[in-house]
Amino acid sequence: MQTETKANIDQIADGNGGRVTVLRFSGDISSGSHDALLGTYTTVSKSQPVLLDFSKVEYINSSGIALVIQMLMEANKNGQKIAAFGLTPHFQKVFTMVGITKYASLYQDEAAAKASI
Amino acid sequence: MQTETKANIDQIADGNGGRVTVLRFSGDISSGSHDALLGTYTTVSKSQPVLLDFSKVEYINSSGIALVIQMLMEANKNGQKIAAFGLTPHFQKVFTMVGITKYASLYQDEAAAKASI
Amino acid sequence: MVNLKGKPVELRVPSRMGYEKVAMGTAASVAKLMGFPDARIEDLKTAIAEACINAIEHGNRLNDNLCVGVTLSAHDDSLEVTVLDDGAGISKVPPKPDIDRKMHGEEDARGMGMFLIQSLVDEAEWVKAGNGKGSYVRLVIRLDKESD
Amino acid sequence: MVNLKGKPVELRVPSRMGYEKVAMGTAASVAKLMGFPDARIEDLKTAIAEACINAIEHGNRLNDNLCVGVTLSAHDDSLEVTVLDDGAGISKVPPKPDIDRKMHGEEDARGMGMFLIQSLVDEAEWVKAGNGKGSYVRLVIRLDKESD
Ligand SMILES: Nc1ncnc2c1ncn2[C@@H]1O[C@H](COP(=O)(O)OP(=O)(O)O)[C@@H](O)[C@H]1O
Ligand SMILES: Nc1ncnc2c1ncn2[C@@H]1O[C@H](COP(=O)(O)OP(=O)(O)O)[C@@H](O)[C@H]1O
Repeated sequence: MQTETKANIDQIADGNGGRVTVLRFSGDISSGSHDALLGTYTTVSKSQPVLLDFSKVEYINSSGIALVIQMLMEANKNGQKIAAFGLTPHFQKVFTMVGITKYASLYQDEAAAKASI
Repeated sequence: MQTETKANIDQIADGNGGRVTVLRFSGDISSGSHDALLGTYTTVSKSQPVLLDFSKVEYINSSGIALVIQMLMEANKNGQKIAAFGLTPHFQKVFTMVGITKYASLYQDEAAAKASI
Repeated sequence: MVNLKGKPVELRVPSRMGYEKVAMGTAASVAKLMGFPDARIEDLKTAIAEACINAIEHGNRLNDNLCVGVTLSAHDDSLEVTVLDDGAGISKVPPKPDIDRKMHGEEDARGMGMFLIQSLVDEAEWVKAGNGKGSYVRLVIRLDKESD
Repeated sequence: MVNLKGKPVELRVPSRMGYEKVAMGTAASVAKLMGFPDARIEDLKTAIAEACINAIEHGNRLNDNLCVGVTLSAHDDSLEVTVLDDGAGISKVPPKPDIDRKMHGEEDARGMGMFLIQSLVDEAEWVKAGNGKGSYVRLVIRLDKESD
């Protein structure tokens, strides 16, 4: 009964001649999202920054947030910069409560996230 | 536990030198909407057309539709033209099912409704 | 999507006007989980609201010591809903509302709830109280059926 | 707004992941009826989702022959929620999650549900099974309390 998580991988220009990977999620971010989050992350280049796009995500629970943390752990090990955008004000608050903002900044939209990277 | 119905009365130009009354509803259109619908209707000029604005209405049930029908009965007696706009596709379908469209046309938005009057 | 069958979702709300919206919210969530398209969820919400209003008003006569019961059973290709009250139920479905008769005062402006229920869902059946059970209306909305 | 008190709203959902969304939908509808601001309804939805997920996963161990029970009692100035399962319950609330320990693999990445529940509502109390009753968590969210 869990809604599938979809993940699309985009490559965008960072505006300074570099490239940025954008992981665009849709559906739910929950315990069923292991492959969509961690599986997808293993396939992306570790040499350029990653943006997580949550703007099409309808539902996030704490098991899903745990998967986001595991992704941040991997990125941390690789010394890779990650930022997120498109979270609703409510989930910005929730992400802040659990401390994720210490390891990934949250931005309103893609433009703001890209500018920060 | 029913949400209040609010009704605002606007006067707009019909674009041909005439005036049109716009009754703008918000909240619920239900059995508790008697005064907001029929009470408000008694106060408006019977010599100019009336537009019913449902764009801010969140919930409509069959008792509320019955009050709309009673308003149309009054207008019919007064030979007054009434049209409605701002209904969701679902409630356009529901209004059509009960036959209201025989006595009041439904339009997408205010501009279309005004142009028709 | 995984196996949808299993125990039904059960809801009980007090017999007070407005609480039909809680049934709408619950039903919409179940239908969304089952993958119904948005337009069909709107149909279901209106049908359930009308069924609950009737149970609150006619069945339980606004006595808020009585509850209206709603069950939502997810089948493979349909959602089955029952709305239960403690009244005697109805023997027959009233005639289709006639807008011309309403507009000329020959018929009550009200009396459109059961017609809407029947028009919006794929099956609607009213069952009178019996065997110590209350009266209920049983609705079925099919997953394949496109909203029109 | 009229008298909100009276019988609680009662919901039962099967112990299957995803059904927490039905509880979210029901709770959101009750809170909206009571006049809670949207941000506070979001808080309540997340808290109830986490409570239901725990009841489904830890309490009822994903046995979908068991139901999770939710009651929603509207008081004058608050909404009281209980989420009930058939498990043994918990003796004490786990420590606050530590993001640094999580990031360094010294603590499970999971284990944030109860912390979120406590952070998002005004009162949260876990009660262990006893007297033939199941375990439950009782949440209170107050009407005056602004979301921050
Ligand atoms: N649950 C019920 N219990 C008893 N009588 C009912 C019930 N539902 C409907 N009825 C009867 O059927 C009639 C028609 O219902 P409906 O079409 O919904 O219109 P309305 O409720 O506006 O009268 C009601 O007036 C009532 O007499
Ligand atoms: N309803 C419950 N019944 C039994 N144990 C529970 C229940 N809720 C929580 N727990 C216990 O408390 C722990 C912490 O729960 P929580 O903070 O929600 O994180 P998580 O569910 O991700 O482990 C769970 O791992 C479980 O051992």
